[in-house]
Amino acid sequence: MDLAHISILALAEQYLSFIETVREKRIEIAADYLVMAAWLAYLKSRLMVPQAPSDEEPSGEMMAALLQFRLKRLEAMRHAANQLMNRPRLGLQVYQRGMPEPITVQRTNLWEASLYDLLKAYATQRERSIPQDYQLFERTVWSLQEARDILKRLIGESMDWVPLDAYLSQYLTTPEQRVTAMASSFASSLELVRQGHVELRQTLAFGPLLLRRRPGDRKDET
Amino acid sequence: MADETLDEVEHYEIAERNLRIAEALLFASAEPLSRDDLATYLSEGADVPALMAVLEERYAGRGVTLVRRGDKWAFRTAEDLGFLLRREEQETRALSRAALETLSIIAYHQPATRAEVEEVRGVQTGKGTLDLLMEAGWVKMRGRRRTPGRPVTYGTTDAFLDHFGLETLADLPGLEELKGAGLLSSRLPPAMQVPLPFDGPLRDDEDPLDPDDIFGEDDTEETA
Amino acid sequence: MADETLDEVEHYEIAERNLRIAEALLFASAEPLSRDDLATYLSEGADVPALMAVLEERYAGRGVTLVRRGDKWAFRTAEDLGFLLRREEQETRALSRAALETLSIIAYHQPATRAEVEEVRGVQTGKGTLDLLMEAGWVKMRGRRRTPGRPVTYGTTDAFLDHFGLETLADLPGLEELKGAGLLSSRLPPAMQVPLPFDGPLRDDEDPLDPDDIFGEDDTEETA
Repeated sequence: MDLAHISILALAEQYLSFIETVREKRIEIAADYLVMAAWLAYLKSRLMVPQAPSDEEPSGEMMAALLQFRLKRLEAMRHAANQLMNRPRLGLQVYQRGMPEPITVQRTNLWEASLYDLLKAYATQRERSIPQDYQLFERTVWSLQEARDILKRLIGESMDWVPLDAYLSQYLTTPEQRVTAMASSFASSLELVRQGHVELRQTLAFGPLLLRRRPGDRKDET
Repeated sequence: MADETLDEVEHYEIAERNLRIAEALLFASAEPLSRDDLATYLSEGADVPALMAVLEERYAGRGVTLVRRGDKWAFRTAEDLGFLLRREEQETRALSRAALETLSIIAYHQPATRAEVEEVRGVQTGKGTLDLLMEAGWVKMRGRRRTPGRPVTYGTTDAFLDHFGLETLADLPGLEELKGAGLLSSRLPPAMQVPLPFDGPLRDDEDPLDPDDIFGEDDTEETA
Repeated sequence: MADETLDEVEHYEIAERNLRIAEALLFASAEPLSRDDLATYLSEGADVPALMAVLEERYAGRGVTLVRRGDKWAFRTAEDLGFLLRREEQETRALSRAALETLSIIAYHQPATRAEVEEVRGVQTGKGTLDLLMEAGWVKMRGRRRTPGRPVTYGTTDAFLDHFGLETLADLPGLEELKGAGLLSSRLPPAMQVPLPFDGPLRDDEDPLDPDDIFGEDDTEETA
């Protein structure tokens, strides 16, 4: 069938009557068929009614030519598909090696990770383990009495000058503790000095605060 | 003089060794191998295409021949022996007409979007059809057309060339006639410049695929 | 005379054709082929062993050779090129998140048992992860914790320090440094501590590994 020579009008008539018979048999008609039918019905009307000069729609002839082109192109694609399928195809007429000898690659992995990755992984996990629900911020504060007791226990019997930091070092692990321990124990130490239990000395500005039991002070005295 | 001869001998030996290695690798593999696949095993700076030309000549007319498939090479049984070797039991599942048409439209009009395939076919193409062609390994998603909706563009694969025994897309049957008749164009009247099927890198009007495309194969944007 | 020559030519052509067919058959076959397998496709009365002898000679010294397997024939890659098909490759791969996490916990909390690692991670640690870290040479089994079940304790190796550019474990940043680097947020519970890792000799609560541990790496006792 040479599509170039078929009468578009006849084709439209034929198709529309086909759709009509199918519809009578109450068969489900695919949307595509209906679209085609509608399009052909429109084309038929364009072909039958002469083109008005003011009409901006494409002429019936142009639409017919376009339809013809599209049918020809589709036919060409169908023909091409046939030609493709008739070629000597792999696994049908042409064969690949039946006993391939695959290249086996022995892979040894060199693992790669940076210190940053490692630390990030650790920090992320530690943070993840912190309970997410809101907690009242608990302030760890040393009361003056607490500081005084600890200070006295730390100083003990020592008669040597010792920096306050050294005494407190075991309490200074977290920054919050450091601040409160320093503040409270410094205040307490001043109180202890006033009561005559300890001596306090600082040899230079911002130097370490040195602390010792005051000679002659009895330990059990408070 | 003696040195020259020695050089020649050495050169010849290296070439022969490369040929043996390439021969072994191509023979061992069921799939076509690229220049890079081969070069890894050959002597430094080996001229792969030249070696392939020698091999092709050596195997010309034999029962097994060296063929080029896109940028790759493979040993395949000679085409003319097909009728003899045809295996009865290997009855491939016949492709549906829809799949056949879609395949040829993509082959001849690539890169093509689904909408373009549908335009040529005149009917909607089910997603299943494209999936089937991709599963067969003949069609792949290339990129996204730089037009509203950014539809996915499809093209054929090296496996397509291999399966249909084509060296390049230029060997597609009837390509010249189709081009001459303007049937590769999407418009009427045939455009002045008739596009040819193209399976090279992305075109000017194509974007690379989105990262999601590789996993999802979701092309809802075309229907949206 | 003329007839004789014609006969010879014809004979030669038939033989060549048989060779081509045998070549293609042997190439395409998934297993070695016997005389009968081949004869089916060859000209009536073809001398299969003679044909095989010709083929064998033609392929002698090539990358592919015809070999006899019992009373069957097959093409195989030349034996001296077998190394091509068995390649060793070193691949650099990034450590998975699970492995990184496990490694970092072992680094900080060592000596640590698997249960202790899991406690920090909040998820189970596959045996594969620990195996991988040991294979990488970064983690080793130190001993067994002197607690019920005697779980294996893990620690880091010198290779670990080497890879991460640490002189000693003490170079692992502490809490303040982690915060300073922005790795830990500053809003942390005050009780949070970063332990001081220990990679010295066995601790008081550690026993040496059992003799079996070195071979078996069996730590079922942890799950028991």
